[in-house]
Amino acid sequence: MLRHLGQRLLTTIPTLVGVVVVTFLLTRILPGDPAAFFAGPTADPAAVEQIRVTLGLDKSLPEQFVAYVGDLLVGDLGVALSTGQPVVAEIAARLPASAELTLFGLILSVAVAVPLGILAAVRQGSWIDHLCRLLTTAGVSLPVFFTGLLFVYVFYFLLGVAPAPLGRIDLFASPPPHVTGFYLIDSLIAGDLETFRASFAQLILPGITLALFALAPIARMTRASMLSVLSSEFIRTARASGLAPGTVIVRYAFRNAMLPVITTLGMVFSFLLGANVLVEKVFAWPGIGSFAVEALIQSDYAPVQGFVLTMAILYVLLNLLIDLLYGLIDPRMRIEG
Amino acid sequence: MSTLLDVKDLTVEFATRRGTVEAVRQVSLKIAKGETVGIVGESGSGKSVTSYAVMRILDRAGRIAAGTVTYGGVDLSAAGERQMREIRGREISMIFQNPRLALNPIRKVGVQLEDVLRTHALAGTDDARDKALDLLRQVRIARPEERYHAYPFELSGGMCQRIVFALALACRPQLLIADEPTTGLDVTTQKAVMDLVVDLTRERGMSTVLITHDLGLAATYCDRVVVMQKGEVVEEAASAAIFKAPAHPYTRKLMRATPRPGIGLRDLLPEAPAGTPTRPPAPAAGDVLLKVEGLVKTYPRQGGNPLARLLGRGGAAPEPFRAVDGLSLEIRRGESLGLVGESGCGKSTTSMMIMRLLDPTAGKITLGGDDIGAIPAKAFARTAHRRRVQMVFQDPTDSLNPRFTAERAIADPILRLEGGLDRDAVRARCESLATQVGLPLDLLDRFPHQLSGGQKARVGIARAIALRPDLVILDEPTAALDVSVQAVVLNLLDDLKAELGMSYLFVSHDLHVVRLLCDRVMVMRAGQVVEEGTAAAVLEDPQAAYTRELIAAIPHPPV
Amino acid sequence: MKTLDTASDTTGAASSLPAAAPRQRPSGFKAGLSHLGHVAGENPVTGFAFALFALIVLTALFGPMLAPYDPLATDTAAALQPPSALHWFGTDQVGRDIFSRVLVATRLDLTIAVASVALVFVMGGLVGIAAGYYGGWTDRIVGRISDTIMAFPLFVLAMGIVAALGNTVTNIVIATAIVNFPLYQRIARAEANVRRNAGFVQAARLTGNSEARILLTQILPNIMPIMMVQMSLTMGYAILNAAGLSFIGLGVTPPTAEWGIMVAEGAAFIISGEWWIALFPGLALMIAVFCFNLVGDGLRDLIDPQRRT
Amino acid sequence: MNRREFLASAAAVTTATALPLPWSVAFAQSRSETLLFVSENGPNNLDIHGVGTNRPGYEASWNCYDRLMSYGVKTLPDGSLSYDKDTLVPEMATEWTVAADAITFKLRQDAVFHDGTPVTAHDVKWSFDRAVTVGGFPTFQMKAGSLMEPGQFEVVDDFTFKVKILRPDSLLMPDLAVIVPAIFNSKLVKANATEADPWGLEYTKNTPAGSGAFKVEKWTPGTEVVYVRNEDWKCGPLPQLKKVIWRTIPSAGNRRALIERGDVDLSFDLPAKDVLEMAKAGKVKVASTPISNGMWSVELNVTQPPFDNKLVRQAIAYALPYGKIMDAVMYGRAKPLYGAASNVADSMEWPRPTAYTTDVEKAKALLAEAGYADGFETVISFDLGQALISEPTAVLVQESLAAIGIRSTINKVPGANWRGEIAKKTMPFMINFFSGWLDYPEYFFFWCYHGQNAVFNTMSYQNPDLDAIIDAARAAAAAGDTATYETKIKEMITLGYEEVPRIPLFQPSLEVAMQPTIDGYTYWFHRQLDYRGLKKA
Repeated sequence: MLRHLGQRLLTTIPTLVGVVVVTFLLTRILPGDPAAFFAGPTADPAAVEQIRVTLGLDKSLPEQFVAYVGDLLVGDLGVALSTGQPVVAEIAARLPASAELTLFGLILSVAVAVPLGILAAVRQGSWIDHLCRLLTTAGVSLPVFFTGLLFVYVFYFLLGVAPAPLGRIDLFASPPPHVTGFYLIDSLIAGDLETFRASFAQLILPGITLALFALAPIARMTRASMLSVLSSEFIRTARASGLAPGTVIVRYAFRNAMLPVITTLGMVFSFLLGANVLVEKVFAWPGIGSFAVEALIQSDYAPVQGFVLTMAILYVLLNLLIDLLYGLIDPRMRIEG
Repeated sequence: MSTLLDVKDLTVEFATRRGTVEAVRQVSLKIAKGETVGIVGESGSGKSVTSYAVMRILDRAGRIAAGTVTYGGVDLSAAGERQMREIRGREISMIFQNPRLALNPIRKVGVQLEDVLRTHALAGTDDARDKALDLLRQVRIARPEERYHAYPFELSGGMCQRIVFALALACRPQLLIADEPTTGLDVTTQKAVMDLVVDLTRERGMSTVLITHDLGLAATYCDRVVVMQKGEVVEEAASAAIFKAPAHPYTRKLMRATPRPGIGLRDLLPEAPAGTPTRPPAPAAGDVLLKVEGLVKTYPRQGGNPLARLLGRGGAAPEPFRAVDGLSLEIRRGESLGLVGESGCGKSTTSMMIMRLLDPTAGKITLGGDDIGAIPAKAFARTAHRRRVQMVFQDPTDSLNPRFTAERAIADPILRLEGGLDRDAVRARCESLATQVGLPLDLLDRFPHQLSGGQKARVGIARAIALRPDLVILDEPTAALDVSVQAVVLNLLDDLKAELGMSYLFVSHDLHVVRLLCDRVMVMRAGQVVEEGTAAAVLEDPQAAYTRELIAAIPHPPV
Repeated sequence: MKTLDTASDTTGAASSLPAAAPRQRPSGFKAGLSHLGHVAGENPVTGFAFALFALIVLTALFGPMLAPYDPLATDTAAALQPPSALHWFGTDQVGRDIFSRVLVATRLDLTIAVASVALVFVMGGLVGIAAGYYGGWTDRIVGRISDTIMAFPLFVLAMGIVAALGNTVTNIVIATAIVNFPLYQRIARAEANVRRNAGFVQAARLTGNSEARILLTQILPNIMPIMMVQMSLTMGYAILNAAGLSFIGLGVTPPTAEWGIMVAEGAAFIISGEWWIALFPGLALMIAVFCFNLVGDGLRDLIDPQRRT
Repeated sequence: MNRREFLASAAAVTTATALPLPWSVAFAQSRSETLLFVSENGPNNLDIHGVGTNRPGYEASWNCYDRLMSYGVKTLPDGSLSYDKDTLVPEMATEWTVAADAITFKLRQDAVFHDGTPVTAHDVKWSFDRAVTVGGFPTFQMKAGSLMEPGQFEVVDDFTFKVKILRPDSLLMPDLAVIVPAIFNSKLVKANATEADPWGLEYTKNTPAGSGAFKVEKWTPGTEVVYVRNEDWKCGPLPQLKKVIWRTIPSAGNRRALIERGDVDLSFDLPAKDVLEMAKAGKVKVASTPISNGMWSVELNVTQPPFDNKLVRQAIAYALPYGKIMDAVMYGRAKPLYGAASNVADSMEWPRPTAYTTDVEKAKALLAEAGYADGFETVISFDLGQALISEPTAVLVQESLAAIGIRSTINKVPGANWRGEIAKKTMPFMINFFSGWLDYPEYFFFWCYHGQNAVFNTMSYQNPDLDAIIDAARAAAAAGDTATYETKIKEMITLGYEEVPRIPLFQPSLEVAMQPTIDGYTYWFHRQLDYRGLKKA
C-alpha cells in the first residue's frame, strides 16, 4: 500500500511540473506591468525601467523561469503586491478559511445529496426521483454569485436572520486561538461556544450557496451509482436471501455505490475550492480563492502562481486520499496496490 | 408426496415503452416435497421470470397480473413484503448465474453468510461465525477458516458458486431455486457444482427447481422437466420420458438440437429429410494450408516493483505468464480443426495470433507457404494476406457495429479490401452473400439491434466469407446462441465449408459441438496441447486423463 | 455468454426471437423523432425541457427582431424603472430596456455555449478517442495533459486565460473549452478504450480497415451519443463560466448584452432595491442552464435508459 | 413604511424574541468606544514610503505617524468639516520660522514614539532623508515641493530641525504637511534594517514605527486592520475612539447593507446613488465633499489622429452627453464641469466648468470642418477598478459618439493595469479621473497638461505656450506675485479648455455614510479617513 502510494506520488510529478510551467507562462503574458505598479503613480519611464531591473523582469523568460524555480525549491513563492505579504504566509493564513468553507459546504451538500440520491434511486421514477432531478439541476443552474447576492439580500438585509456578510467571524469577536485554522474546530478546542456559534453563523449562508452548487454532481452520482448497484446480481441475491431492505440498501448497495461517489466528492471538492472564489468575493470571505482572483485581476504574479501551485498540490494529495479511501472500502484495490 | 409449491395460472406482465407485455402466460406447475424439477427453455421463454415472480423479486416494471403462487398454504402473490422477507432465504432460497456477481464484492464471504444467518435469527453475535464456518464446510470448501476472510474476487468461479449455494442453504430452506447456476462455468466445474447441489438438497430433503437452457443438464439432474416456450409451459414430464418420447413439437425440436453423442450434424435440425447423408463427404484433405510451429505467447505478470526493477534492484522480474506454450498445428485445405479447452487454456490467444491480430512471442505461422507470422499485427491489415484469413466471432452482437446496417457490415470487407466496385455491385454482392447464409434480403437494411441473435450470426458469417478466405477461424461462434439456433448455424457453417472449400479452425469449449463440425480435434490445457486426433477417436477413446475428465463432465441424460 | 430471459429481454428495443413481428424499416430521422416523442411523452420534465430548448433556440434566432427596444439605446430619463407594461423587465442604470437586452443576449450566450462546446468536442473528444484507442504513449501524454489541467483550479485557469489573452468572446470560448478539455478527453478515452477490442472493431481490422479509419468510422460514431449528452450538459456550464467571468470583469465588453455581465451590473443595485436589473438576466441564465441540463438528461434517456443519472 | 422596512422591522421583532443571536448581543460594551468602518480595499503596506503602497496604505500612515505640520480644519458652508489648504497648524513642530534660504522647526520635547523612545530632530532628518532617497512615490512627492536631497535637511539640535530651500517653491510648505514626510522612529527602524534593505522598508511595511495617535494592533492583509489609541500621543488632543476596526468589504452592495442595517459605524467612499438614497431615507448621516483639485474627464491622445486635430477634440466636447452622465451615473451628486458661458476663465475657481454643452449639430459641423464628416473609429478605454462610474459613462459616451458618426468599441482595463496602460500612452480615448493632493490649479496642470509629459498627461499633450504659462504661474506663486499668478492661472485654464485634449465632465464628491452617532468626520486632501477627530456618541 505504501509502495503504491509512493508510485502514485511519482506519477504526479509530471503534473506538477506541467502546472509550474503553464502557470509561469500564463502569468508572464498577463497584460499588467508590476514594475509600473511598484514605481508608483508619478514615476517616469526611467524609474520604471530601474524597478524592472531590480525585479529581474528585464531578463529573458528562461532566465526568469530558472530564478522562479530556484525560489520555489527553497519554498519562496514571492511577495504579493496587493497585500505586501509573502505569498507563503498569505496562503497559510487563508487556506484554512477556504478549506473550512469548502468542507462545510461539501458536508452540507453530502448530507442532503446522498440521502436524496439514494431515495431517488430506490424510488426510481417516483415523485421523489423527479424532485431530486429538478432540485439538483436547479442548484447547478444557479450562478453562485447570483445566489450569494440574493441570500445576502433576503436573509441579511431584508429578514435580518443571518449575520452580516463580513467574513469568518463577527467583527467584534476575536478568532479562537490558532490550532487547526478552522474556527469551528479551534473554538471547540478552546471550549468557546460563543465563538463557535458566531463562526458557525457566518458559515451558513456561504456554505449553503456552495452546497447548492455541489448538490447536483453528488446526488446524480449517488443515484446513478445506486441504480447500477441495485440492479446488480448480488443485490438480487441479498434480497432473495431475505435480508431486510434497510440492510440491503445501506450495507450492501450503498457501500458499493460509494466508490464512484467518493471519486466525485474528490472532484467536487477541488472544483469547489477553486470555484468558491466568487462566493468568497460576495461574502468577504478571507479565503485563498478571492485572494487569487484579486491578484489575477491586478496581474500580481506571485500570489497567482502560489495559489495555483497550492491547489495543484492539494489536488494531488486529495487524489491520494481518495486512493486510500478506495483501498479501505474496496478490498480489490488493496491487492492491486 | 405433498405439494410444496403450487403455481396456478401465473401471468406476469411488464410495462414497456410499447405497452404491456406478458412475459409469462398462465403458467401452472407444482413442486412436490423433495422433488427436483427442471424448467427448460430458450431465451425469452419466461423461465426466469416465473421464478422471480415466485420469489416476488421482479423488477419494478413487472407485476403478477393473474394467478396464484401457493407455498405451504400461503398465497405468495398476495403476501406482504414483510411476510415475503420471512419466506425468502428462510423457506425458499435462490442461486443465480454468474456466482461472482451474485456476491457483494466488498464484503467478506463469511460476513455475508453471517448477515443471512442473523437476519433470520438463526445465529447470534457469538455463534454466527461458527455457523458460517460450518456452512462453508458443508459446501465442501477447503480451509474454511481462511476462506471466511476471503473476498469474492479472491475466489474462483466454482468456489463462488459454492458460497452462493451456502448462502442459499444457510437458513435450511425447503425449496431451492437455481437459476442457470452453472452457465458460464467450465464443464468440469459445472459437474462439481451440480453434484454438490443435488447431494446436499437430497440429503436435506429439499425441493429444487433448476432453471436452465440446457435440456441435457436438466434431464441429468432432475426428476421432472417442465419445458417453456414464449412464456407458456408446453410440456411437462419425467426426465427419462421426455428424452425418450417428447410429446410437444417444440420439445422435440429442442431435444434434437441438443448436441449429444452418436449423432450427425443434420440430426440437430428438426425433422431432417430422411436419407440425407449425415454430412457431405469431406473433400479429400488437400495440401497444408496453415502451419504453426512452436507458437509461444507470454505476458508479464502483474506485481513486482517496477521502480525497483528500473533501478536494477528488487530482484528479478517474476516469470512471465505463458498463455500459449509451444503450440504446433497444421490445417490442410478444406479441413476443419477443432481446438478445445476450458477457459484460460490459451485457445483464444492462439486463434488471435493465427488471425494476426496479436503478435506471437515466438514461433512461426505460415499460410500457404507465406510466413505471415513475421508480419506485425499492426501492418497485417494492409497486406494481401488479410483477406485470406477471416473470423467469425463469439458474440454476434458485440461483433457488429451498432451503427452499421447489416448490408454495411457485410460490405465492409468488400469495400476495404476489394474496392473499385460501384454501389449497385456492392449491393448485389451483399445480396448474394445474404442468400448464401440464409439471411432474408429485407433484413439487409436493418441495424443490429433490430436483428435476432441467429440473424446477427448470419451477418457475421456473411462478412467472414465475403472475400472467400482460405481459412476461417470460428471462435465459439454459437456460444451465445440458443441451441435451436446453434443447430442451424452449425449446419450452415458446414454447408458453406463444403461449398466454398474453406478450412476452419473451430475454437470451442464444447467437445460435442466440435465433434460435429470438425475432422480433427486438439485438446488444450494451460497453453499446451494434451491430445490430438480425429474427432471420433478423441471422443470415443480419449488417451489423456484430462480429456477423459472433460468428457465425463458432460451431462449424460438418462437416455 | 448466454443472455438470460430477464425482463430486459422482453422490454428491450428488439426481441431476440427470430419470430419478432416484421416491422417497417423506419428511417433514422423518423425513428429518432418518434423515439424522442416517446421519451418526452413518458417524462413530462424532459418534454418540457425539449420545448424550452426549442424556445431558447428560436429566441436566439429571432430575439433581435422581437425586442421591443434597441438593446443598446440609453434613455436616462427612464433609468432604473421597475417592471411595467412599457418595460416588462424594467430598465437599467442608463435606461436600457432589460427585456430587450435579455432577449437579444440569448444569441450571444447560446453562441458562446455552442462554440465552446463544439471546440472542446473537437479538441477533447478526438484526442480522447485517439488516446483510448491507441493507448500507450499517446494515452499517457494526453492523460498527463488532462491531469495538468485538472490540477488547476478550473475557474481560475479560465480567468487566467482570458486575462492573459484579452477579454473577447473568442477568448472566453477558448478558455471555457480548455477548462472542459479533461472531462471530454476522459469520457471519450474511456468509451474508446472499452471498444478498442470490441468484436466489431476486431472485425473491422480483419476487413482491412486502417487504424485511423477504424477510429473514425467505427469508434467515433458509437461514442457520439454519449458525447452529445456531455455536450448538452456542459453547455450550461459554459454559460455559467462565461457569466462568472463577466461577474469579475473578465467577460464580454460593454455595452454588449450578455446575461452574466447584466447580472454583474445589476448586482450593485440589489441592495438598493432595484432587484429587476440582476434578477431577470439571472433568471434567463438559470432557465437556460436548467434547460440544457434537463435536455442532457433527456438525451441520455434517449440513448440509454439504464444509465440515466 | 414601505414593504422593505416593514419586513425588516418585522424580522427584527421576531429574531429578537425568538432566538438570541450571539452576533447582535455580544460585545455591546466595547462598541461605544470602538469605531467599526468598512471600505472596498485594505492596505497592502502600512508605510507610505514602501514600494507600491496602495491608497488605503496611506490611511494607515496618516493615522500612525506624525508630521511636522498639518493642515487646519475649517467648516464648509454646508456645515461639514474639511481640511483647510490655506492654514498649516503645528503637529510635531510647535513653531517654525521661514527665511529666504531655510525653514527652521522647533519640535515638541515631550513627544515619544509608540515604543517610548523620545522623538528628536535626528528622527526627522532620518525620515526626510529616507523619503527623498528610497525612490518611487515618496521621492517624487517630495520633489513636488522641491525637497530633493538629504543635504537639505539639517539637525540643529535635538529639538530643532532645518529644511534648506533649494529654489523658491510655493508648494514647499504645503508639501511638508502631506502624508509622505512622516516622522519615523529611526532607532527602531535602523535596528530592523538589513544590508539589502538599509531603510528598513520591510519592517515598516508590517509595523508602523511612528508616534501617531493610533497604533496598529492587528493587521490581516486583505481583511482588516485593528488600531488602538496611543495613550501617550502628544501632538494633539487625545482622540475619543479607543479602538478602530477597519474591515475590507469588496462588494458595494454589502457595504451598503451593513451601514443601513447599523452593523457598521461608517462606510467610506460610497457610490453616489447609494448616498443619495441613504440620505433620502435619513437613517444614516451622509457627508459629501467635492474632491479638491479633482475631476472626471474624457482624455484624447493627441498623438493619435484624428485627436491631433483641435476641431475633432472640440467636436467630441460638444457631442458628450453631459446631462445624461450627471443624471444616470452621478445622480446629480457632482459638480458639473460644462455649460459655462465661456471657456475664458474669469475667476480663480478651480475646477471650473468649460463652455461645452451637448450640441450634436455643432459637433457634426466641427467634425465636418475637420474633414471627418463620415466619422471614424476609435476605442474607449476605462479603468475597471472605477467601473461603477466609468462603465456607464463609457456606454453613454459611446452612444453619443455614434450620433456624430464616430464608431467605437469599449476596452475595459483591469485596475492594476490601468497605470501601466496610461504610462504607455497608446490608448486613444480614455475616461479617467485625476485629483491632486495639493489643491492648486497649476499643480493639476503641471501633472496633467505640461509638456514634461508625466504619466497623468494621458493625452501626451505638448504645447510650449501652455508650458510657459504653467512655469510662469509656478514662478509667480513661489515669488509671491499674486497678480501675475492669477493672470497666468486664468490664461492657463483658458488655453487648456480651448485646446481640450482633456474634456472635463464633472467634479465628484467623496461620499461617506455614517451612523447618526458619529461626529467629527473631516474631509482630507488625501481622500482617506482621519480617525483622530472622529467621535462616537
